[in-house]
Amino acid sequence: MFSALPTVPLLSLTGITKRFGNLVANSDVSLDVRPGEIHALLGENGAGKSTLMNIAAGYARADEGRIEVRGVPQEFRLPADAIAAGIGMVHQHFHLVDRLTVAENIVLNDEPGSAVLIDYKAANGEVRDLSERMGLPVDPKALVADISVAMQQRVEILKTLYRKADVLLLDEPTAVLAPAEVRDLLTVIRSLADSGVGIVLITHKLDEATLVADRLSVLRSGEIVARFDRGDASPAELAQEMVGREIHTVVARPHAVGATVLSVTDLEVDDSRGVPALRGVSFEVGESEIVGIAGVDGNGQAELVGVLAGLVTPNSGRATVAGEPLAFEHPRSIARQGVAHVPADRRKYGLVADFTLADNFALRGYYTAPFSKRGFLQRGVIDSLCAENMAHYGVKARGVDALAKELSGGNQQKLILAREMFTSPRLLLASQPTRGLDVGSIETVHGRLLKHRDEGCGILLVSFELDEILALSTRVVVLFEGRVVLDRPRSEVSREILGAAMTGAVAA
Amino acid sequence: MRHPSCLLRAGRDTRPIHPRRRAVRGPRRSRPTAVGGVARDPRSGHDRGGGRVNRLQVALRQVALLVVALVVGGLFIVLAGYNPFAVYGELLAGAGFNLVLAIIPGNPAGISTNIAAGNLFATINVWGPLILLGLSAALPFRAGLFNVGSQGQYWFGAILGVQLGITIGSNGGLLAAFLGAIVGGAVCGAIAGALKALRGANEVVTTIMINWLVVYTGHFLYGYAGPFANPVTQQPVSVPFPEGMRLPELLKSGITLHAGILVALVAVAVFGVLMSRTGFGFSVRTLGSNRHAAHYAGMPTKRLTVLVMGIGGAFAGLAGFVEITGTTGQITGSNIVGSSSFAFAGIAVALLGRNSAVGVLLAALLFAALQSGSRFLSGSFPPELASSLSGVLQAVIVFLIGANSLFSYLGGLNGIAARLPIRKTQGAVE
Amino acid sequence: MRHLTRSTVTVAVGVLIGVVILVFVTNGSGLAPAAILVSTLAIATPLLLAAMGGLISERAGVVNIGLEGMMIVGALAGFLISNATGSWVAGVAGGAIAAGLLALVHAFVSIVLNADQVISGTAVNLLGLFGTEYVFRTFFGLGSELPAIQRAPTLAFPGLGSLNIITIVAVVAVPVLAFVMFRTPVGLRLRSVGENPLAAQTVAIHVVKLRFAAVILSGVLAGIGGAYLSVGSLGSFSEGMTNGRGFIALAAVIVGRWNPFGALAACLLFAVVSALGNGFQVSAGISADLTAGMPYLLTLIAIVVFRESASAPASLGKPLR
Amino acid sequence: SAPAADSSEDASAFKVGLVSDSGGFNDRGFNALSLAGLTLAEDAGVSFTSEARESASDSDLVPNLQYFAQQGYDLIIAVGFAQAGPVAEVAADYPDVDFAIVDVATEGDPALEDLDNVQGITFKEQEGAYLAGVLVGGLRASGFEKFDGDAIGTVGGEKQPSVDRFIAGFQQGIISQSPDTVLLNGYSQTFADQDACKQLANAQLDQGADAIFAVAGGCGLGALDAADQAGAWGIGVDADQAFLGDFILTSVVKKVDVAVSTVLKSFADGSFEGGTDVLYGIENDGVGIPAMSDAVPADVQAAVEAARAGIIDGSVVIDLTIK
Ligand SMILES: Nc1ncnc2c1ncn2[C@@H]1O[C@H](COP(=O)(O)OP(=O)(O)OP(=O)(O)O)[C@@H](O)[C@H]1O
Ligand SMILES: Nc1ncnc2c1ncn2[C@@H]1O[C@H](COP(=O)(O)OP(=O)(O)OP(=O)(O)O)[C@@H](O)[C@H]1O
Ligand SMILES: [Mg+2]
Ligand SMILES: [Mg+2]
Repeated sequence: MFSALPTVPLLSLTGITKRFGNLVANSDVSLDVRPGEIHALLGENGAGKSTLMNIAAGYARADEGRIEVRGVPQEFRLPADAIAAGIGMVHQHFHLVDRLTVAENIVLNDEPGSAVLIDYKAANGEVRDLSERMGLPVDPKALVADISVAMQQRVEILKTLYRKADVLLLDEPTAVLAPAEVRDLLTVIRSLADSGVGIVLITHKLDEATLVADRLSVLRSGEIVARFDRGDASPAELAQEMVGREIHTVVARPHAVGATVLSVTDLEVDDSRGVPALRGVSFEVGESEIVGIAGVDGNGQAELVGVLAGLVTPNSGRATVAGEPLAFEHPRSIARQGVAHVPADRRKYGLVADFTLADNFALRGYYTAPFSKRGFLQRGVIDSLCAENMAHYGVKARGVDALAKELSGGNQQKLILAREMFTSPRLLLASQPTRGLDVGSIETVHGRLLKHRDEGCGILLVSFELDEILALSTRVVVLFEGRVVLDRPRSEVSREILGAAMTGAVAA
Repeated sequence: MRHPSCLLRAGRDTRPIHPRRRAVRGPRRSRPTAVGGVARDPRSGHDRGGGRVNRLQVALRQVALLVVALVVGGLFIVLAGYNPFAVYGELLAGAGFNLVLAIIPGNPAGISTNIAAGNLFATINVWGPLILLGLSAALPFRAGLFNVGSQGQYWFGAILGVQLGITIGSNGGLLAAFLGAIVGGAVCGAIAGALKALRGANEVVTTIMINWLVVYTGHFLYGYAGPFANPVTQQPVSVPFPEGMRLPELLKSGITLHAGILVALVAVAVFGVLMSRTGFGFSVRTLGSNRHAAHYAGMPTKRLTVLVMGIGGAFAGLAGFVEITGTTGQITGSNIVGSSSFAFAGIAVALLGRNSAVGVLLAALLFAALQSGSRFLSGSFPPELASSLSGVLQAVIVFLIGANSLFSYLGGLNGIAARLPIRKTQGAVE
Repeated sequence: MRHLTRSTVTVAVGVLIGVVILVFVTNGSGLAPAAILVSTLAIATPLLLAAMGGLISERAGVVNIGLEGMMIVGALAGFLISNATGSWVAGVAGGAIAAGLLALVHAFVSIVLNADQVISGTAVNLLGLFGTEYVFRTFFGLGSELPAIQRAPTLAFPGLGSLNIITIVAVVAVPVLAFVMFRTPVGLRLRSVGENPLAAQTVAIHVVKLRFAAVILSGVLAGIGGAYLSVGSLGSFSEGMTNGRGFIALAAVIVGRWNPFGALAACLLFAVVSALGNGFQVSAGISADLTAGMPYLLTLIAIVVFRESASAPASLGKPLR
Repeated sequence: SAPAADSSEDASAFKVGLVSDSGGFNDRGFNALSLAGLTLAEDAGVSFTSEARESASDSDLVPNLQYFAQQGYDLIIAVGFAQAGPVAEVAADYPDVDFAIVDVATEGDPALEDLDNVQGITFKEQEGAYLAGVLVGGLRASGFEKFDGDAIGTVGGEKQPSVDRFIAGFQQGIISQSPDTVLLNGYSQTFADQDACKQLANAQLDQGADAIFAVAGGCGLGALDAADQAGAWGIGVDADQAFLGDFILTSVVKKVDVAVSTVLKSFADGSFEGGTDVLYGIENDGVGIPAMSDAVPADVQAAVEAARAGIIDGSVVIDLTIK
């Protein structure tokens, strides 16, 4: 199959340049995908990967450069043009209509039936057939709002396949998946490629990339800086190309655990639909301790952090911080008890996109000294504090008056971390702190977390990345269906034990 | 691409930095312009490229919009068969703006300073309540709330204020009316805020419904033989607000200039300071930009919703106070029914002024000039068309405000402004 | 399908409330149930048309608080054109077109220029209110006698009374719209555009075109609602004659949770209370202010009781980019 | 003093300013008629220059009045009861300017009665309406065509003194001829929303009304239309509304235009007297009904004439309470 690669690529981008104001997001980038090939696109946050793919899929227009599909020059004015040319894109943030069913989402705009009546039976049938044929089983009648993230991703892929796309552009498809789900997805991608589809895969997980990709291209500051064939580069080499320097994986050194900071007892919580999400959870976090909460998404992690941060109301149970009862439902009181929170959804909760970095820095403490005096904001103090903390956390930005939405994901995350650690909290709730970040940023964030641990801060780390949990945690807690099924020191667990516990196979 | 001084790598010390003794004054900031509570995202990258919107550019744009509005309004005038230049000229004169000409030595234009001053006073008397109505929409807008209830808040405030004032009488009656109007307006707004906060009720609808309820209540109270109607004259009008208790007169040139404008100026200053300098303003802006983030940050979002609608209502109530104790001196049931344009006026002023203190001040002046000036149109234009014309002009202006990306769409003004030698303000770390 | 089951419940509740009110309350009003029904439908007609319009626009993701302005423009244009052509059909069509044109401006400003839809809607209302006044006075001056125009005919229903043909159109529009919205491809696409325009874009739906069509159609329907007043019901025009009906229609859309049957129930609730209010005022001498305010009070209560929850189209009011 | 807006007329001409109330000049009621009064006076050869200002809301009243006073106008005519307070305020400041106020009596109003530059102009609407009532009641009693129900309806705009005087007089006129008539009355609480008036009238028609008297300005057109559609009689108000169609049985005319024109005449010939009230009734032809056609039976015509005479000589006293 590989020897028989046709010479004409399915999709080829040549000399693509894209500017946003003064910023050059893509500079003279060329990239092609051949039938049956998986082409990995790697790069730091903000390197221009998504921008390039958006251009290839008709969401944005290049300032310069050419797009060809099977050797035929194309001009994409709208995503519709790219779809017509057989190009399907799956965005990192899904573009699905929550309140429609899976089948409705997939057949949308190409519905079976007549022009005046949708044939729902046919739609559901076609979707079921397609999904089973492709190894991506879904329930056609389920509402998208009710299915898991992994399912939603299948729907996205099926959407493109339903439209007979033979080029798939996947933007960080594995960022939101649990390890087992990642394996499944990569298998499906491989078999799709083997059936002749060309795939561009954007990912920050370099081992995945080296494992599955036929070719790898590295984008740095909008330019292609390296291109490898399968087996020609190790993850470490790729990382170095991406960041332009050497990356060291952060490894936690043991550290003595102090007195108990957080104690959770018999916590019971319902999720937003009223279904029990936590069913009697108890555990403790000590000073200078990182407790990693492992588990597949949807097993109560979000609710656990929500309750501890004051955003979700528990049904019953207790929690204390340094012996004091936690002020449920009062985010501000909880913050005053010394609890900081890096939320999983940074765009929704962590930042105000239209605010300046300085204002975002003041978001939590704006009402009190040193940010405010007698109710009046101290602008100068806020600005200088923000600037100094940004520098120390390595936040790259135009200045303190840049808008938060201008920052890349990694820099946004570092800004949030800087803000949350500003008050020197006793306890940090870190939820998915490195989701969507590049290796360089992950290194920085991990380094920070360990430093804070060493300084005495207790950290509750929620992550779907087993590697992250294993690298940082002092103790590991596994949540399964709202229950603690495992709670052991790091030294007593392995990848295998955790993997088994996460599927509910081991009792605590 | 990125400012070099920001390319600092993470250093040795990760401890958070606490304030230095001498806090550095940061670069001036422009507030995010979340008009109507919906984050604006102009389709052009121009605004984003430089990071912040150039003030001169904004000002130029607003002025250009006004010019376009005048041209469109001129078409209306021409279509009705009149001369737009003459009409606009009289409109300006009617607003008293020709007083400027009278100051030219020798007064070559032959302006009657008395009359021009009187007209200007009339304009200023309208300006005050319009500022207050503008604030009543602007503050909620900043919090992402749309207050269409200015009409109800205005009247509920006015009614409570006037009745309190009359009851208390000459000793402190005016102060009582002032406080009563604030309370009345605030209660009326806070109800909508509370329904929003507690029941998730859409404030656009609730404020409209509350408007009607206040209107019919007011109409009943001051209706024929109503409980608050004038018992002596038997007319469906309130007892006149006593002469000695009215808002103080500042100046008089035929037309009286009363102290309402001072009330409005204080209010707009309070609003400005509140929004840009205080923690309260910060939390309001956060609420308006990202509700979830406000909740996450521990801001009392429900209380803020009630408070913001309440304060917005208080501004509207104050407008009622100023108008009744300054200009009309009475409340008429039929006037309460026919006053639906109050809410629109406030919204239009807030939108034109981009919900900022200075903006509201200027926008209110423009609308005051339109309203007051059109009242004094004479000769060149039939009086029965005058008030409709000023309404049409206001509508066109609001349309164009909404379409503030019109020029970037047409590719015009931004290009022009970009070619002007204006230094872009660049912020930098350190 | 879920939508239909929920809406069926809404309708059932609405109708039940209506029947209960009718049965228990008619005696006191001095009106026969048939008369109340006819009166209710007449009062509901312009509200329904505008509400269906608002619903379409909002389902496509574009806030339309400009219904009131579109209605009054429809009313005036309908009157002028029926007068000029001598044909009520031309009049209603003219009203629909004029309001549709105003809606087109709203669509352009809010969809192409990405303006704040609330601002644009406010401008539509101002322009409608003052623009019609301006034009009307330019045409007819002051106090002059208005010409008699041809109006939309009424159809007699034995045992019930006579209903204007536009009333029948309005009532029929509800199930038709519900069908289109929930059973047809175009309805599915429309809803997807209002829920998640980016998602719609990923499957090659032309979001801008569809939103334009929806907003213009909403203007057309609101315009017919306005023309009902001038060309259908009254055969004349007066300034401000829509008197806030556009806002009531908007409230009905929200109370009815963006569902055609829900909006129908809300409009009927408002109308039946108004109709009963008229009856009570006349025979029982209850204060006119009380009967006039009652529908608004009940709408307010309905909003508070039937929580809006998360039923608003997810992308309502958000520009595409 | 200040230059006049248009002073092309001869120097002896005096200047008149007219200020509407918030109903506006297009109210199809007394604001419109006041404006027409200026033309009427002009046609009658009175020499004056004039300017009219519309008040969009109560907020415009004082500034409009002050403007005319400041500009040196000789006579300012204010229309509507809402202007009583504003006129009192401005007239006190400008003792040299004369004011006339329509629909307000200065006597009994503590703010106005001591000012000797204000003349009040009021109408005894009930007298004209009584005649219409006698006509309608008489026709009804005589079994005239279309009178086949058992009730007569009255639709008011807002509940106001002058509106209620119309209604009260009308009702008593009916009862005087046809005592068993059921009297239905309601208010739309708006002068603009025609359909509201129509639905209200429909409610009355459904309850057996065979004639509708609309006292609601522009809104009343809707009530009259309801009568037309239902095959009932309509009775117009303010001006003769016979142009609406054959279903208009009669109208209660309130000659505001005549009153305004009369004030101008009196001002021109120097007989204008501030500090007084002018009252228009049947006697001085300020209110009334248009001439009756031959279709009206002689006995009914006679009853109407008798009522007219009775009102003038005081033998008919009209109570101002509404049934
Ligand atoms: N619409 C836009 N306007 C202005 N700048 C933009 C826009 N979209 C992207 N950028 C900028 O272009 C650069 C490249 O962004 P892009 O989204 O392509 O990065 P990426 O490689 O996908 O990053 P990540 O790994 O975080 O997903 C970034 O600096 C980003 O801030
Ligand atoms: N309107 C914008 N202005 C400035 N920067 C933007 C804008 N939109 C996106 N960006 C930048 O583009 C980059 C990519 O955004 P982000 O990482 O959140 O999404 P993504 O990984 O590219 O996912 P997707 O491919 O689904 O869009 C970020 O650096 C973000 O800050
Ligand atoms: Mg990306
Ligand atoms: Mg990303």
